[in-house]
Amino acid sequence: MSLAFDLLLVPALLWSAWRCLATPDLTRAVVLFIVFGLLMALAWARLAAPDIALAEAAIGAGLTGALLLDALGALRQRRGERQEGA
Amino acid sequence: MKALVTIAGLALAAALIAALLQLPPAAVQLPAQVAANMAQSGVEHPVTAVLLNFRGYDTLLEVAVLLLALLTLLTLSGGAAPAPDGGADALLRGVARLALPLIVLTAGYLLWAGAHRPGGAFQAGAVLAAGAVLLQLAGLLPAWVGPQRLLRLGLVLGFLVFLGVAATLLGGGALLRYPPERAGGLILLIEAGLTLSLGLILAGLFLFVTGRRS
Amino acid sequence: MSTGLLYALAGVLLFVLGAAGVVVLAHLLRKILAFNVMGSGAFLVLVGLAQREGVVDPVPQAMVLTGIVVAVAATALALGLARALHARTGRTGLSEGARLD
Amino acid sequence: MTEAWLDPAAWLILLPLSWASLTFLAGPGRGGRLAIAALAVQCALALGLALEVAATGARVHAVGGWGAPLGIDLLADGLSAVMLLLTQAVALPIAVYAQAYFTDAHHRQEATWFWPLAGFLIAAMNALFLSADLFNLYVTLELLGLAAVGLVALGGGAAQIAAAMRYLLVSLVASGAYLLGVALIYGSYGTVAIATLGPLIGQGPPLAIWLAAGLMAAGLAAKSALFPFHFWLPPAHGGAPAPVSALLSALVVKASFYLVLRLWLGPFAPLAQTAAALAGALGAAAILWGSWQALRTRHIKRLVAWSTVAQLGYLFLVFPLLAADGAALQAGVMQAVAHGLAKAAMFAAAGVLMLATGRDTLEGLAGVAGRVPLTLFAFGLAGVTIMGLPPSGGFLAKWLLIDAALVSGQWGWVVVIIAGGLLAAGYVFRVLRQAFLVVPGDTGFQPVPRRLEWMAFVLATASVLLGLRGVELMALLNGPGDGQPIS
Amino acid sequence: MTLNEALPLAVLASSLVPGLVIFALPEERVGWRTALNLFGAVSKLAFVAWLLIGVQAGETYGFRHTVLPGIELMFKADALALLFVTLSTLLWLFTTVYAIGYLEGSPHRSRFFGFFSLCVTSTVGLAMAGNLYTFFVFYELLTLSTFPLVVHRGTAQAMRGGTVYLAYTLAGGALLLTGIVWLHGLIGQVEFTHGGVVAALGPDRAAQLKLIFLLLIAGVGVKAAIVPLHGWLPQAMVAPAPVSALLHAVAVVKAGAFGIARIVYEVYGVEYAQSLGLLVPLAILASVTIVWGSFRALFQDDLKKRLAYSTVSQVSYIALGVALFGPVGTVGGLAHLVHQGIMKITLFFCAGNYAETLGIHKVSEMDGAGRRMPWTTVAFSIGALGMMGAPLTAGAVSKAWLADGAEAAGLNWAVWVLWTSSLLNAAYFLPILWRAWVRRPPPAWPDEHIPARGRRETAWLLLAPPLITAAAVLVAGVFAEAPWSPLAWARLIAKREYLEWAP
Repeated sequence: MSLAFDLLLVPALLWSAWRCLATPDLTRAVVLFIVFGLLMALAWARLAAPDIALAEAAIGAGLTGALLLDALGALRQRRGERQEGA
Repeated sequence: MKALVTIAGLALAAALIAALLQLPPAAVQLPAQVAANMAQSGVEHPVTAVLLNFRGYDTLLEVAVLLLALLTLLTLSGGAAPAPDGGADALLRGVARLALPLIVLTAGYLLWAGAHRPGGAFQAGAVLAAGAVLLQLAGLLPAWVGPQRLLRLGLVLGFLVFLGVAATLLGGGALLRYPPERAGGLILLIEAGLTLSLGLILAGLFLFVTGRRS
Repeated sequence: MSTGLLYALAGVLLFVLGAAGVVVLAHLLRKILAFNVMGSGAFLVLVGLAQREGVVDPVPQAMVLTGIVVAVAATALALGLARALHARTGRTGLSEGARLD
Repeated sequence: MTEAWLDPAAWLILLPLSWASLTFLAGPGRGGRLAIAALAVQCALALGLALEVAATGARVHAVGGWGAPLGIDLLADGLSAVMLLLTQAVALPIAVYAQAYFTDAHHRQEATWFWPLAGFLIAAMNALFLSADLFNLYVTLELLGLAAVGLVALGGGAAQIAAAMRYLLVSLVASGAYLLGVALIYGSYGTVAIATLGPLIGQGPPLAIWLAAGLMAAGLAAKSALFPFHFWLPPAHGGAPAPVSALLSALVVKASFYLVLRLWLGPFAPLAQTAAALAGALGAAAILWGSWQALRTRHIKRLVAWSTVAQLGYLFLVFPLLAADGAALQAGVMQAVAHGLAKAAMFAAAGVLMLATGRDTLEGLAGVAGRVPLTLFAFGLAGVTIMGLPPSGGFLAKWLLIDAALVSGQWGWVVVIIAGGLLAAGYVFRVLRQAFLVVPGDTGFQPVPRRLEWMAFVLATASVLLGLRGVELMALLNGPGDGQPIS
Repeated sequence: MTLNEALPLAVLASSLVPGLVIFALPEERVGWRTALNLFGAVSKLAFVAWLLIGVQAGETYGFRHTVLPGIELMFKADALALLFVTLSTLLWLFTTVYAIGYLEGSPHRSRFFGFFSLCVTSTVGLAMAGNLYTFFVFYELLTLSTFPLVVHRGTAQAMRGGTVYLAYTLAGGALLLTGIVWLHGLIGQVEFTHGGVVAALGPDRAAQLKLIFLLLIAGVGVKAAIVPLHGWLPQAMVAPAPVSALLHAVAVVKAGAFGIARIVYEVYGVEYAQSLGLLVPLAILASVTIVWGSFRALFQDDLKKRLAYSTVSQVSYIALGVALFGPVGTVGGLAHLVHQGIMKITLFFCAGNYAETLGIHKVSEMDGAGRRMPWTTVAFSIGALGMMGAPLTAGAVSKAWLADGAEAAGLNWAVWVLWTSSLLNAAYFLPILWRAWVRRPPPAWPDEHIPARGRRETAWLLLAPPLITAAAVLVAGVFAEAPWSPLAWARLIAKREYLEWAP
């Protein structure tokens, strides 16, 4: 059972990562990355590493995802609209 | 270029996989040593023991890395005037109000739990950070224009506490050498400081980088 | 093959994929994503390989926790730089960086 | 042996960490005095450590009292003592320089978080030189890299941001490769303590270890801008504020080189031979290409930065020679130290020249000799070391390198070393010649704080005087007992 | 530290310290600067006199300082060293006086005199170097300290000259370094010792040693301006007259010639060098240079250029003397080291006077200069006659000894070389004298900025030095046999280099 789960999870991981880098659409790339992060959390759980799973979910997927989405918005804007240049 | 990288990558991957598949069992078995020394570590959760006791020095430097990232973001944003964006909607504000105590509670729990089961300063800090961000979005937290002294204190407090403990323990023979009987307390002290500071730093990573200063 | 080894192998692939991505992709955001994939790969190898005998090893787990935090710090920094660059030049890549020097 | 709580090794890490965070607390642009005072103490500490090591040999500090492999060990031996001395000795004058530099009107806005960033940078280097644990080294590498990037970005201009971004990406991928190497090593042996690994690798390493060594070496080479990974260095070092460039060029690139050397002589010694020729060849390429670019660029600081690319090449020439002759190690360390001092002096001087002329191009230098003679003298002295002319540390280094090459009958390297010296003379005198030109009329020179000039001069003089007395340094490197270098 | 260790250092410090202080002096402190310069020059002279007496009496002076294990900074003031040291010290004194007058009111004088002092310090250090390492250190220091002097005027032309000078000398230095380190690797520290040190290596290393000899001679040959490595010398003419005087008579070219002497006598040992068959090629090279230099001098209209080519030729007399196996040639060569110095410096002083006073730079402008500036022209004539080897001048003495040396060494063709060169010398010097004394002066001089006042034809600071050195040329010629004459000292050296020889 668990092995079957692994054999599903690993390809899912690789696929999400691949799509995340390969997709032409940036937004989708970021979303896929967050998915990838959550899958990673699962993987950590499978590796009996609940601490990492927590951290990955909270920081890896959560915070990083938020940062990425926000940056996405910023980089979408044309130059000049954000002159304070954060 | 692309082709070159692809070929190199495939070659590397192949080599690595081959290497992993033929790897003999490891000579040193640290888990045993960890288990053997848990009693002296002052905590019951092995990962926390490694994180804050056996390899606590790594963690000390790691906090410095976080501070560093924040510093650089500050140099970039250079304390520019906040961009006033319209007040967040009432619903969000309400949710935030409700969520706030919950968040703090969770953080506290995670912090305390870290001693004997999964959890600890980093997870707790992350939760706090999430809370701070939420409040920001809800416009319930004062603007973070280039951090004022109090905020700066909050940001470095955890690190300074950590440093202070490390330095005082130097007297006991080595950096971060906890006396077993007091290890638990000291680690909790450090974690408490870290939770606060990490929360602020992680929130800062978001709030300063995005320059969203309500 | 043990769970640990399986994920270690996955980690290898992720690492190589990510590394290649950082080099090949032009858009800074994609480079940053790729870097994170690369890092996750390395973490998987670290824990997975150490636990290939099935014994849970807290040491690499603690290391990975440290690593994740470092990675998020680096990501935040990279995003900040990318946005600063964009705010100053309207560019989202380094390819034409030479002209700036 | 001092009491534990006075252990200089520990304080060399704690002190900069503390003043880094305190200067952050103090606020933007504040805390220069604190930093300088602390750095003075650190100099004393580094000296004390060096004396202890010279007297009693390498010392281990088991952090947490656990000891490797469960805990993390700090190791202070001759090599690390030398690097620590160099770091503090360069950092102190540069700090004094920086305080004057950033109070100058042109650069006040760059000052914002210079001091905390510099503090973390120095702390990271001290920690790196002392650490004996591969994963802990990874953390110090990241700390160092991020601090360096932050400092490069201080300028805030588009060019600096782009340079910082490029630098960050290189440094992240590099430490990623290093981390994977660490993962493989831990997987293979179950430990990352250098001391424990040595004997294990000694007995026939598996393929994973070869790959790990390769990945780590590649990552570190990229971090120390070894040709062809040098592309990030000239914009980063050439674009940053002068004191930053000085710290980066003089020290930071050396840190990763030190790590290569450390691993090469230590755990990876059984694998070392295979890559020696490659490292040497890349070093040679760096010498020639870097010098050639320095001969072509129009900008003062670019010229100095390219010269760093070239001078780092000499460091990597050490590896093919190490096998034949232990003196090669002395040559490498002497080169690292001499270049550290000289390059800091050169960037400091370049900063003054740019302040004085208000321009960053070589043409702008015409006639500057009459205005800031002390600075020009400093640049010339530093140039003497860079060219490897006597009496200077650079000369001793070159002498030892040529000696090692001849003894081991590797003629090719001799030719490269000599050619590199002549090319260096070419680009150093490009600057001096321009400065000596007599130009009609006043081209509007700015007055410059004397302290800037003196700091450049002090560093340059040190790099030259090193050539008159290298005995103690070598003794420290070779350790108290046998002549064999500790590794 | 004993007195015998301290004295050589004192000789160095007597110019080094004033030099460094002068750098710090503000431009307008003329009095201080002059005082420091003269104090340094005179005190150095005193120390040297002390050394001379001591060495004559067989005392040995030396100093060692370890730089790295197996590498020492080492000074020893032996007879050969002192020959050169004395020459440089004396001429430095005169040149300083001359330079003070020459540069009156021109900019950057602190820088000039600072490097001037460093330059003589390096020369003296090089003369007293006790091993190849030390020799190289000061050999390069000399290059570095002379560059700012060569480019002192700061004109584009000066920069070109300086660049050529650097290109040659630094490349030469690189060759020298390679040779030295190689030798160092073979036999450890290479100390200068009578009879040489490499002979011990045995015959199987002969080939290597020949190659090293080539490297070393090529290295010092650049500064000695041996054809084809002489290209920089005429270029360096852009330097101010006192600098050219120093470069040509004392510092740079002499350093090269002196280096050849050290290498042949005290590294390889003249007997061993002969047995390796290295001397004859060296002699041939020197002869070619002698003739070629004189020949090129014929066609130079620029006065200083003509003198430069004459230097190329004259310096190789020394190399020839060294290469002539046997003490007689040695005496001739070493005596010429001094004689050429005083003669050539006289000529450059005078050239400087013509330029400064009347703006004369070309031979074709010299018509009647003798009537306007009789004293300068007298001095010039003595120097020129000396160069031709006319009787009663120092030149005659050294050439005579060289000729005997050539016969003694069985190289009769060398005698013919000397004769040809003397004829050529006459061919390019006599026309100058003819123009200066016999031709009528033009209505107006090219650019007269020091008007004649009564009997004084130019500033006395410019006039005194050439007159003194010209007198020295005659004295050294007439009283060559007297004790303490350069010739006598050269004999002393030869006696110590050829242990079995008693003059």
